Amino acid sequence: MRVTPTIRVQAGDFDSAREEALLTQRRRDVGAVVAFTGLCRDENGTLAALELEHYPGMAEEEILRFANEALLRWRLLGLTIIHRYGVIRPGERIVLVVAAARHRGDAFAAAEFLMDYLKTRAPFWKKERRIDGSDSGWVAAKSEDDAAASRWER
Amino acid sequence: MRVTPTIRVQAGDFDSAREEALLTQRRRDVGAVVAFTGLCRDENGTLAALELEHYPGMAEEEILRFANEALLRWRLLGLTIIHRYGVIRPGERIVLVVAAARHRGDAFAAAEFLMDYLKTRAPFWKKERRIDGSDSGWVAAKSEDDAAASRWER
Amino acid sequence: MKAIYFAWVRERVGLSEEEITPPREVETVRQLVDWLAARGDGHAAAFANPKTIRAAIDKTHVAPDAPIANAREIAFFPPMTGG
Amino acid sequence: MKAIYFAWVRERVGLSEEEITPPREVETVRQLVDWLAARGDGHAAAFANPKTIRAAIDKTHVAPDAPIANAREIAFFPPMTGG
Repeated sequence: MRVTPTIRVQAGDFDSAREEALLTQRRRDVGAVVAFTGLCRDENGTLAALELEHYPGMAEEEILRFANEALLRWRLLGLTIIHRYGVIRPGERIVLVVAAARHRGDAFAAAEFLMDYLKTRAPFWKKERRIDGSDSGWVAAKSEDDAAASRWER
Repeated sequence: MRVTPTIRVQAGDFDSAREEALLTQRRRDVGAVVAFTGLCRDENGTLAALELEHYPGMAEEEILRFANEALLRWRLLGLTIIHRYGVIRPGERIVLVVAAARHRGDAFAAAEFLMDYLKTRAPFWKKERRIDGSDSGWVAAKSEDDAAASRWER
Repeated sequence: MKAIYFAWVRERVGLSEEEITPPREVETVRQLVDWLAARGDGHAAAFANPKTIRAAIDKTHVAPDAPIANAREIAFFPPMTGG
Repeated sequence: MKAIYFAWVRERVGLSEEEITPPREVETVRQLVDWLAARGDGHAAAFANPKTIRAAIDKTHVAPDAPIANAREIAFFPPMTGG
């Protein structure tokens, strides 16, 4: 049975429990669900908010491309990816990946693969706004994120 | 800051969203949360329920041992493990592992490590009860689970 | 010391737990398994294939050559199938 | 064709998007970057280091040597920092 991934790019928050329930309810074949939530972090207490810019249209298309790649590589029974844009404050959710499968290995691998690709290939850009009103500029891409994504190349 | 894992072995169900919220609320340093849920699966429609037997006392101690090992190996900010026992029907939840960290790699690795160890080292045993009333016996340990757990040895 | 049994070991032995007093020459987990297997038909069935039996002393996994001298509680069970 | 800009490329150019009509000899993404850089100070600042610029044609990532002949929309942006 072909799995259709659910993909949403939205300004508002999401409800992880509801998304997980939608993937598992009324079925008896799901044995493993991995839900990854990425949050806005502020370690030194100076961040007021992230401003997440995205490329409308391409963001959804690119995420769908990764999702379909994940469905080819692993045996999944359900897949949901939600990525927010706009102003996001410390402690708030940014991204959700939920992978449902018979077996845990597929769910873990697919969720980790998707996060590595979202970090490096989905057209989103983060700008940091400081609490003193200054803008500390655009977050630079990290070489460790590129390395993480390149693990999956083949 | 030392992280104290939350470990519960219980007959009743759990609320993953609540457990996740407890690990992230009122803090700004968590960037990644991985929540693994294991469910009772029934692929051919003949399973009435699993009966999960456990070794009271040892189950909690053994899970705490793995949890502390995970806290040594990865940089975690929070860790919750809940394992149910008793009668569990298809579609119902069996186990929850939630790992919170600054970075996603730590959260993914810790959750996967803990699941591999729970499968092979935590004193729980599953018996299958069929819908025709028969009892198809105790679930056999799988060599692929042993292989998964042995990945983490060092 | 107390012997406790889980899963099919418990079902075959026919008991959840029992008090045992093995003789002094029974020194290791492996020797205790052989000694228990001789207690009756149920025990014999449970311990027929010692390779499939795991043991814990005072709630900690132990190997077959572990000494039992100071054990208060020794548990026998099949390979675990949690998670 | 339409050129659209994101993040600091947009800020430096000073525009979110613009209609452009590059001459026929501008055949690849790399050549278009050089052509755009000559449009003014903002463009020059945005495209000063072409290695840090990524491009997409009609919402698909492309390499610097990709042909632009059939593009309707070409986007320029820094390396992505989503997730």
